[in-house]
Amino acid sequence: MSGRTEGGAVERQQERFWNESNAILTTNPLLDATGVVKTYGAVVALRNASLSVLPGEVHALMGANGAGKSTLVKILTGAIRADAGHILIRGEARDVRSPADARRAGLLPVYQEPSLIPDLDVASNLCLTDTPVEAFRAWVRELGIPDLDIRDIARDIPLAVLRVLDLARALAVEPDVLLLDEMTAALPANLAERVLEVVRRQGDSGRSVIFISHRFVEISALCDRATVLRDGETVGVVDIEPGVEERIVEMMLGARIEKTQRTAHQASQAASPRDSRPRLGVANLRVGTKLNDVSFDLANGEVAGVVALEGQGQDELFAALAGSIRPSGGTIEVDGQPVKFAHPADAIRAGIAYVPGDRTEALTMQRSVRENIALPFSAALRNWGPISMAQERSRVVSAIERLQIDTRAQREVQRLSGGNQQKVTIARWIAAEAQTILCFDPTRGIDVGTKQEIYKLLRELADQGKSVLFYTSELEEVQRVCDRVIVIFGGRVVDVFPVELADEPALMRAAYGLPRGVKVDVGILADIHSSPVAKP
Amino acid sequence: SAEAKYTIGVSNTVQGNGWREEMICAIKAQALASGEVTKLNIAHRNTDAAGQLEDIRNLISAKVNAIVVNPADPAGIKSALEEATKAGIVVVAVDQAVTEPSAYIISNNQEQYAYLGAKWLFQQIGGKGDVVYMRGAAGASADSDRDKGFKKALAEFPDVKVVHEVFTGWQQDQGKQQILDFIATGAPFNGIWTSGIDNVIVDALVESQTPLVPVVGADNAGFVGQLNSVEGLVGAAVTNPGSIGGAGVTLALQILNGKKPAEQTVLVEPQLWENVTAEGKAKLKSAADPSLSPEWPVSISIPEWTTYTKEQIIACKGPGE
Amino acid sequence: MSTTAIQPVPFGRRLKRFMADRPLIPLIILLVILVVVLQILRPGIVNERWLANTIKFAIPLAILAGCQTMTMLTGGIDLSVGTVATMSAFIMATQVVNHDPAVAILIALVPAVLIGLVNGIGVGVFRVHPLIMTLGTSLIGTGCLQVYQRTVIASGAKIPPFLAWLGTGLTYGVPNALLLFVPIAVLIVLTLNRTGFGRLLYAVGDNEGAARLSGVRYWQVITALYVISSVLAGITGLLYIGLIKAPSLSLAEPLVLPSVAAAVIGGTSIFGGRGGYTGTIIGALILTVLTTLLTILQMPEGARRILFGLIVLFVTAAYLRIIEDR
Amino acid sequence: MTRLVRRQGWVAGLLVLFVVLLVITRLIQPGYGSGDFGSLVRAVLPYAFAVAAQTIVVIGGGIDLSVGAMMALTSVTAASMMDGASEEYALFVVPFVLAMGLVLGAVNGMLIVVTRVPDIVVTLATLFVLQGAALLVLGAPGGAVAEWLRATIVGTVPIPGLPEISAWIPKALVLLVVCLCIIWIPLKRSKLGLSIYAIGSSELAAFRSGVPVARTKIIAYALSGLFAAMGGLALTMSTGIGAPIPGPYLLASVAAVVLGGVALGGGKGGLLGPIVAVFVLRLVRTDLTLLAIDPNVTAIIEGAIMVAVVMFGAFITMRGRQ
Ligand SMILES: Nc1ncnc2c1ncn2[C@@H]1O[C@H](COP(=O)(O)OP(=O)(O)OP(=O)(O)O)[C@@H](O)[C@H]1O
Ligand SMILES: Nc1ncnc2c1ncn2[C@@H]1O[C@H](COP(=O)(O)OP(=O)(O)OP(=O)(O)O)[C@@H](O)[C@H]1O
Ligand SMILES: [Mg+2]
Ligand SMILES: [Mg+2]
Repeated sequence: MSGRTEGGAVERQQERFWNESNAILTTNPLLDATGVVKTYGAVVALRNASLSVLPGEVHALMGANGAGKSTLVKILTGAIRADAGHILIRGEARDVRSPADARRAGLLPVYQEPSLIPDLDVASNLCLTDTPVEAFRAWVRELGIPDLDIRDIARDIPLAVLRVLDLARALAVEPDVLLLDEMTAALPANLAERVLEVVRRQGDSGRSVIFISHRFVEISALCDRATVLRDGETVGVVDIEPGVEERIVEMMLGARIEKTQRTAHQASQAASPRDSRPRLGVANLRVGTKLNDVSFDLANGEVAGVVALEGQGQDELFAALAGSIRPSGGTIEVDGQPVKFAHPADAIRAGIAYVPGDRTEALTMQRSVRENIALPFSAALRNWGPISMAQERSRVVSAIERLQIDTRAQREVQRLSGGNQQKVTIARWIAAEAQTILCFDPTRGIDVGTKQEIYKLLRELADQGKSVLFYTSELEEVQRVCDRVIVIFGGRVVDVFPVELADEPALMRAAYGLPRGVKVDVGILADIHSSPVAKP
Repeated sequence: SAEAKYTIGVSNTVQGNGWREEMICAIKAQALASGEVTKLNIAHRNTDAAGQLEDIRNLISAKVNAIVVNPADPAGIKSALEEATKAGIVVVAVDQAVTEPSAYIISNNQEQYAYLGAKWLFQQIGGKGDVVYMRGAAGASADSDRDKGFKKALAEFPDVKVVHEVFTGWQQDQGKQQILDFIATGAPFNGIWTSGIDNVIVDALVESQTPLVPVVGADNAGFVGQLNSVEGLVGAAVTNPGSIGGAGVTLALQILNGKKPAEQTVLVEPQLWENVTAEGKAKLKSAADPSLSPEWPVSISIPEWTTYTKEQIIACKGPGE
Repeated sequence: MSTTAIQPVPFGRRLKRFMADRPLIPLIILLVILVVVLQILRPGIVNERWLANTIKFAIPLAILAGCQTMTMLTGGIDLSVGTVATMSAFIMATQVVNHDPAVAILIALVPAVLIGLVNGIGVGVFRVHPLIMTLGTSLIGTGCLQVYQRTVIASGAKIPPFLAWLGTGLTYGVPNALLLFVPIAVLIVLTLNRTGFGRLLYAVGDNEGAARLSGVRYWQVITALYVISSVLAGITGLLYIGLIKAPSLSLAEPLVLPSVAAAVIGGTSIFGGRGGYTGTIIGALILTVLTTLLTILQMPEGARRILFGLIVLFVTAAYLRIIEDR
Repeated sequence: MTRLVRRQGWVAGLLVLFVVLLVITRLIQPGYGSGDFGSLVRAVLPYAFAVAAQTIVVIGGGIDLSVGAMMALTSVTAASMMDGASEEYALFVVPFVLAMGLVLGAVNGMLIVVTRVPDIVVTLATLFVLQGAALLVLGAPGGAVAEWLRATIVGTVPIPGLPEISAWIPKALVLLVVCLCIIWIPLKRSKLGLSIYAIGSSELAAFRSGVPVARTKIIAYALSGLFAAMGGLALTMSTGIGAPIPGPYLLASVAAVVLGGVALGGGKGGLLGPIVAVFVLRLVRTDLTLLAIDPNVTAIIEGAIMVAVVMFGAFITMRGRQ
């Protein structure tokens, strides 16, 4: 990974590093938390966490899923109370009792889950938090959403946009410390770029940002220092400099590090044995006004990637294939037989499972991990009778093991960390042995270690002869998982790349609807995106 | 009889209770039997005084000739009754009095009902002892009228003590649970006075194999049957005819036809049928009607006031049905 | 990633956690406290006969509360149970005059099934809010019952002896009603915990969208649920008429609110997805004991009601405090 | 435009339904006129306040089962205080009773916040407590009301020169509109109002947005208590007495809230819809009486209409989604 940071970026970071180092000598921390402890019953979320943020610093908070990052953010911003610990803001001890309190102290969070009031329109949401509307509008435009109507009800706004609005709302009050919990996880590449740019400027203008992300590219492009949590404990603070990723990963995961970086070369080899008959045949599929004309095939033993910017019809494509909404035209064939899905149950019967991007759509939050995973088994009328507990347990346990789900808080899924929740949504279909899995951004908010596992898992599934349709907002994943990439723009398939050709610049161009070979500036990550592995 | 020419409105605020259902059927049967009523407009639902105001005003809007009303409260519906009289509508209150002076009243005497039964009970237990006092619904005006009568009788028997006072809410299941709970305490008692939730009380005594004590209830078919048949049961039924509704219709028609009664208020005095004396037994025998729904009072007609047959009230059909 | 806490947990915390994992225990403790209070206020009342009475009256409430528990798990409520129970009781008592008891019972359960079906289709297919749907069908049912009542005024009513035996009888001091209740309770508990249908109730109540994505057809679950609820209510009506032995047009109506309360006291959330039947049974017992307690206390009716309200609030609050492990 | 239709469509539909029902009423009873409309409004009065009380807590994500009991208690309190007292004394009684509603409502809210027991249980408990208190105040219906108070809902508001129009403006309607607007409009425009919607929509998100959840909830219940007290006064004003047994206002209020397009669960809807729904429901009752429908069948019809309207609404939203 270290090799991927090149030229300008390195220099820029070096420069900033030295600047900050001077600052370290002269400035007191803006925010200083030590010895923070939080337990939920038997689950220890934070054992001994500390975090110190300097003025003008973009500070990464890193850790595996369930390490306690979100918990720390919630404590710092008064959303929950710590069991123990000291928090100093500008050198003064301060008891942050509520988010409103934190606001007054200049701490503004963007939590991992959207925090706009779902039934109010955006304008009312702003009014509720005393956010200046003009500043908010300016930030929203800045963040790449030109056509927001602030009278839209929050519930009707897509998740990615909601996240951006959450950020804009925080920025509009010019906070001293901005806390971003996996801000970019649900964003498509184009929006993520904008966010990163804005965050960096925030740091440059002397404000601090606490930045949580599982994406190393973002960390190295943006952050000055990183605090690493493991199992609720701060295990180190490091300066971000080239080559530090390895160290961070080691600190984060302890011994659990395993490198499964797949090269495009391996990928093309793995993609060899394919059925001649497609598993899934989609022809001229249309859904409302969003999806206009999409045709492609998906073979058994194949992982096909889908790449698109926000709102290009990919949501509708997945929902239609999953039987969740009805297409307005076109055909879907499964194993050569035309099918019409009126309900997800129909798709599931045809062996097609859907993992939505938003885990709250897929999980019954108050139920146990076990019940969540076993849910599809009870769905059909004929399975309403007694459950064979032993059979269920073995199936569930093996799925849990395969995905290494942290089951400390398994009695209620809502108590799992975000990343572990995400894993449960996939585990369900592994247990159900679905033939085709439609994964919509399955690695959203998942830590590096687990990401590798999921890539491996998807490959394994393909090797077992299953087929996977894989939408991702992280373009680098395409190289690691897919055999083929379908690029959608404006509700149409604009290009299909074999994986060898699917480097990030090429995908970006295609995703913007540009023909192959046209260069486009896509923001601060452009240089990092140009992967050294495969250049056209 | 005369040709049918009147429309009569009815307002009642308790639904699903045998007594009130009988009252409605009596109204229908009497309207039909009189031959003078073309149509009945019946507002019959569970509501309060304010709801009854609404119903009465709706009846005024419907331009009925007379309104027979079983008041939710004597004073609470005064304004609407006044409006009705002003609109030229004859108003007859049944079962309970109303405070509106222009209204005619043909009523069961609730105070007397309680007094009569309580007095008999206290005499029956020899003028001293412990009685269980099972009232109706807390806060209902009929209940507080009956309470007056009960207290009056109690004052006459200084050695009688109320050991247990509860509100059944005029609900069979609650009455039964309450008496069983009380029996379980093992506290001794010599008699039970009930406000019409009677047959379940006898049932409870029999079931729990408690020695039977004198029980006073209303003339509901179920209880009257028990007085006749339950071995060793001493008790009395006090009449509280639901057929008063039919009498109300008769009175309304008389007034419409220009035959105003001398008095604004006509009270139907309750009778007491006990199963101790031969005479009482005979009365109970003749009144008993096992074919009737057990919650229905057996006094399905009031001499001189109702002219329908038993078949007619049981058919429960009004004019035009 | 370990499951043990860092330092030894103090005994109080451990006890709380123990209770939190077994919410039934604190609930039972609260019930026992009430019984003890009753015994102190009226020494000698807690005897075999009282116990039998309490159980007899708690059972119909507990079954109706079972209907509420199941519907509440899906985020619904069934306010028609009172009407359904009353209907089946009244219809059975009047039909048995002319028919064989078995036939009369079957006839009596027909409206129960119908109302359940209508409720289920309204809620499951047309997405009417359960509160409105069941309130509406309850009004409709009441109206129909009154119309029906008029046709049977003269036919009289009878309680088949075996229902009276079931409702009021004791065998060696144990209420016969348990013969009906125990299987029903076991069935409900097993259904909720060990069957696919039970799982779906929780799932649908917790997150309907997620259940749908897992292939669950909402309308099927809901329709089946409301039919089951209605049939249980019908059976309760038959049992209740055996206990009260007086068919009336409002026989089981007073049980509706308490049935909701019993389920909620027993730890079932009205927002769905959370709860169980065992807690509900204790909840029904608590309410029944409380009713007795207040009947026995000699005080003005107003004061009784105030006390009732305060105790219900206190019990629920105490229970939540105990099982909350935060 | 589409947004307006989407947000206010249901209320507009209800208004249309109300007008249609008025026309039907005129057809059934050609003489149905302004006086009868006045009766309708007077019948609506207590229901409307009960529904307002319910609406505000439902929007805030709760439910108030104690509405009817609160009305009974405030009504008997007012009636027994005014019994035998001078006309002027009522000037003191009215604010006293309103304050009582406000305080008792706030107590409801505080109990919910402090005990963390679900709203439905707390208000069920207070239902019994308030009912008991009402019985202690008045053991049986009774009391009295000041004449001037009674007169505020009788008759019409004279508009000089326009007798025809003024005949259609009953005082009760003016009273209702004034009482509701004086609280609702400033509330709806304030941050407090938004906060109530916010806690109803998502308590967690509201808390994270800096809304003082506990305080907002208490205020919502306090206002509910205030509306219920108005309902109690309305009962006393129309009947002239206080009755300790609560009328059928609890279920009616919940039904009208749902009919009025307020989602049980919170965060959505307004006050106008439920109020119009109350008018519709009362007018249906009037029509059933005018038609002299068999009383046992009216229960069936009322239930069926309630279900049908909500089903229709559900059907429309389903169509709208497709
Ligand atoms: N309400 C709760 N009840 C019980 N356990 C909880 C609760 N909230 C969090 N936890 C536990 O605390 C631990 C830390 O969770 P947290 O959400 O802070 O993780 P995270 O570092 O943000 O992970 P991710 O990267 O997956 O978001 C996890 O083990 C989680 O299961
Ligand atoms: N695969 C299995 N191997 C061994 N024992 C099992 C297995 N599955 C279930 N059991 C046993 O069966 C019983 C049921 O346990 P399970 O954990 O499935 O119950 P449950 O449905 O989760 O309900 P609860 O835990 O609330 O009682 C337990 O005694 C459990 O140990
Ligand atoms: Mg997190
Ligand atoms: Mg998390």
